[in-house]
Amino acid sequence: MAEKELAPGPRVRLAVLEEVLNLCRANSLWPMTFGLACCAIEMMAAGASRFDLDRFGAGVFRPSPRQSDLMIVAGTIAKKMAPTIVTLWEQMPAPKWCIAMGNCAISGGPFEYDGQYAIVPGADLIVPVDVYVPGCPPRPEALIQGFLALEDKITKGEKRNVLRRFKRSIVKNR
Amino acid sequence: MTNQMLEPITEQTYYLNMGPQHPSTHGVLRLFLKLDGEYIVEADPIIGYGHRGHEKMAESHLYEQFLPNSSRMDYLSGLLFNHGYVAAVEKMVGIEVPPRAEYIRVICAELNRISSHLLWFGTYVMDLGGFTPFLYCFDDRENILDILDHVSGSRLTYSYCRFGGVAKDIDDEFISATRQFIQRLRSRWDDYHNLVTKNVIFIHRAKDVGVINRELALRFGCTGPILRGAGVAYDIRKAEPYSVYPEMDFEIPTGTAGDALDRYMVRLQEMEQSLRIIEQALDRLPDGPIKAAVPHKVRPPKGDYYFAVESARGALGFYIVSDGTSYPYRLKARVPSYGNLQVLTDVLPGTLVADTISILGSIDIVVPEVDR
Amino acid sequence: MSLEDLREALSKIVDATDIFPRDYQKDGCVLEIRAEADKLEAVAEAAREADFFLECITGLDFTNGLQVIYHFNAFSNLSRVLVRVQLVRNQTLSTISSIYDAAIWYEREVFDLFGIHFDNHPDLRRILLPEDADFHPLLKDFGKVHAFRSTEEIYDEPDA
Amino acid sequence: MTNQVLHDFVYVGVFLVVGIIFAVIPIVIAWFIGGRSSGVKRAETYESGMPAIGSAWVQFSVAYYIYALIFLAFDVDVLYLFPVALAYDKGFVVRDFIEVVIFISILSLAIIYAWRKGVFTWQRRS
Repeated sequence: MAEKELAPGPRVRLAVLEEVLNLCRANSLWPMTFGLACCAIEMMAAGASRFDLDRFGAGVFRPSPRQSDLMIVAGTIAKKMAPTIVTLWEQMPAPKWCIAMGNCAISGGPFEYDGQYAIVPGADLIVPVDVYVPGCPPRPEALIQGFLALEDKITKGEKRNVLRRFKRSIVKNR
Repeated sequence: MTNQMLEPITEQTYYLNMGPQHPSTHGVLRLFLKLDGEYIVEADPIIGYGHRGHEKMAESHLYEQFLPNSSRMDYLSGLLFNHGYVAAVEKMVGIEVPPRAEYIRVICAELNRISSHLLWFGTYVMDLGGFTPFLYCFDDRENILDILDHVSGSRLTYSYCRFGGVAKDIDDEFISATRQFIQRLRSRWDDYHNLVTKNVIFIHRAKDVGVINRELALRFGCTGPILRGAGVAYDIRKAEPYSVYPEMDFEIPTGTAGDALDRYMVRLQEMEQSLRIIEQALDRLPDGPIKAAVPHKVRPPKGDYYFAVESARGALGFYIVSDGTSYPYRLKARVPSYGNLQVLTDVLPGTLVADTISILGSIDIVVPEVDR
Repeated sequence: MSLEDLREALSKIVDATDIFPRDYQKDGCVLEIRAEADKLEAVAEAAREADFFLECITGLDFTNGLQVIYHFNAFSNLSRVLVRVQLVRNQTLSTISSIYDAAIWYEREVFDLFGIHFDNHPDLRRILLPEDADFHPLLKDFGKVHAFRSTEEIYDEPDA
Repeated sequence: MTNQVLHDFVYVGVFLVVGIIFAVIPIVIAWFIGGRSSGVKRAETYESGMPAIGSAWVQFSVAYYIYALIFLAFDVDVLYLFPVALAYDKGFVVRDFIEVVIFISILSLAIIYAWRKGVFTWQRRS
């Protein structure tokens, strides 16, 4: 992918306002229903009753990219599907993040060998990825760990995310 | 002549991509619809967005290395695909599988079939607008995934069946959890029937919608619940008995009209039959080894072999051409969803766009299985 | 039994030497028929009369030409029939999509992955690969494969 | 025009201006502090990730137009109920209730008529 031209930031940056907005964005991520393969089933299981994503405000799966601010690339990216993924990414409004879920989205996973003609080995070749969730498919808990990591990335630190009760960092005083 | 001039020259048909990213296409299927208002004039399912090249991959990998691929084609009935592939290679090499392993395979295969039907039930009713059954079904499905996770280590993409048997023996905890699950799911049937089957909106959305009769199923090569919904009692477990299914007594539920409601009822009854199979298999579980002695690298003799298994979506067949080495010369997976999906090109024209969702949901396809 | 009337219907089309009974337990099909390319439609017509459905069409690539395998099966026990058509390198095959609609997609897939053309096919275009792909992946000279054999090495009995 | 009347119009004027300002300010704020996304396909119509083929300005069936008419029948109905709600139970409670019921039933005749004519059923063409 060409050197990623940074999306132009907001015209006026107010630090305190930005921080408050990030706190709200982090705790109400709206993912886009966009399952490619096996990881989509684990994403649905994460959204269902046992591993409820709604505990983190992220359970509202929006079908259209216009109303979502998180794209979860869950599954193998076929070469025929790659332009569509880029189109969907570009059609998402500004503060947007991307989780590459599963080994296929991270690096082609079990289908990457020399002589592979059909898949794009990794979502970061076509879209800027923020959080990688490894696994084949990753368990729903791993996806939730990915969500928490993304929330920390948005609020730039777990301690600043005052609205969150689940501590991700195992080490006490990281 | 005069009103000829007034004739407005405007395009009538409207092209719509029910495209790769759509909540109700269960994966990356693209339905290219030619619409006239609400009615579909022509439907062309365009596939290939989930194509990974399994068959090319098989030609440069050992038989053992293709094991994980087999359950990633149709990840909802991963264990059934696993069982199909492993049984095909065993038949080629002539490995004798110990009875205990056969029983374990049947128990886990039927559990996997139930979990696939439960997921279909949840997403189908969610496509038609009801969100609560989705949560009920995933709650039940998580129980099955725990049971299978306990014994095979993975929730969705299993490599539990190995050449000559299974990877790990089942213990009492597995058996008691399965028996508990059977009781629990049996108590759920009337919940599901009250919640969905007796719901008048669901009946209106599913009755006489997407009628696929025997002749259409024969022309398009549809198998599985679609064929049984049309009234044909064709099930590979009875037509070409394999493993220990001949010793199990179970019926094959069939529908009459072949519409979406019949396919729905067939799948629900199939889940009950699977519960019966699991119960009988648990009662007659023999002791003994769980894996036969198998050479490290399996080397089937020359020739071509076809082995069919009943997956949750229909007749799954593995056609393997072997050249005597430990690499398959050609491996073709005859997947049921390929034929099941193609029937849409004949069923959809003339129906409403809203019916497309109901028909596609009732056919229950998995896209990476169609695309291989 | 639909298999019997298919067998004697076929014996009228293909000469008897090309019909081999096969043992189901050993390799999954009950009957194998070796048909030439021009007899294919007649065989498919006979299968359709005998109430068989088209299970799948598979392409095979050998050093001495290509092979297309048609599997027919019936809604009854143990009745899978295998029809083998031997082709030279870029010989075209006639379509059977007018008899079996399932063949439309199967033939498109064989064309897409092997490059075998089926003439008077309703819309022969790629089905799995992107439209602008210019290669046929399952041919043995594409990409990495383990071996490239000839038919004699795989099937013991000499080619009829 | 006595200044009492002019005085009343001031209220209306102020209400109008505040309304407009109240609408414009969030747009302006969003224009300043909102993030901006970039990309070639950003402004294209979203059609499940595919480029839209053909235009949407085609002739479509009249059934949609009838749906709009029926919606209008009830929408206007609600419009008239606003002033009624203000002057509802100031004495004559029973009379007002009956009047409103008559008013709504007459208007809902349009819906019943359309229902009988089968406007709401979409026949499935074979």
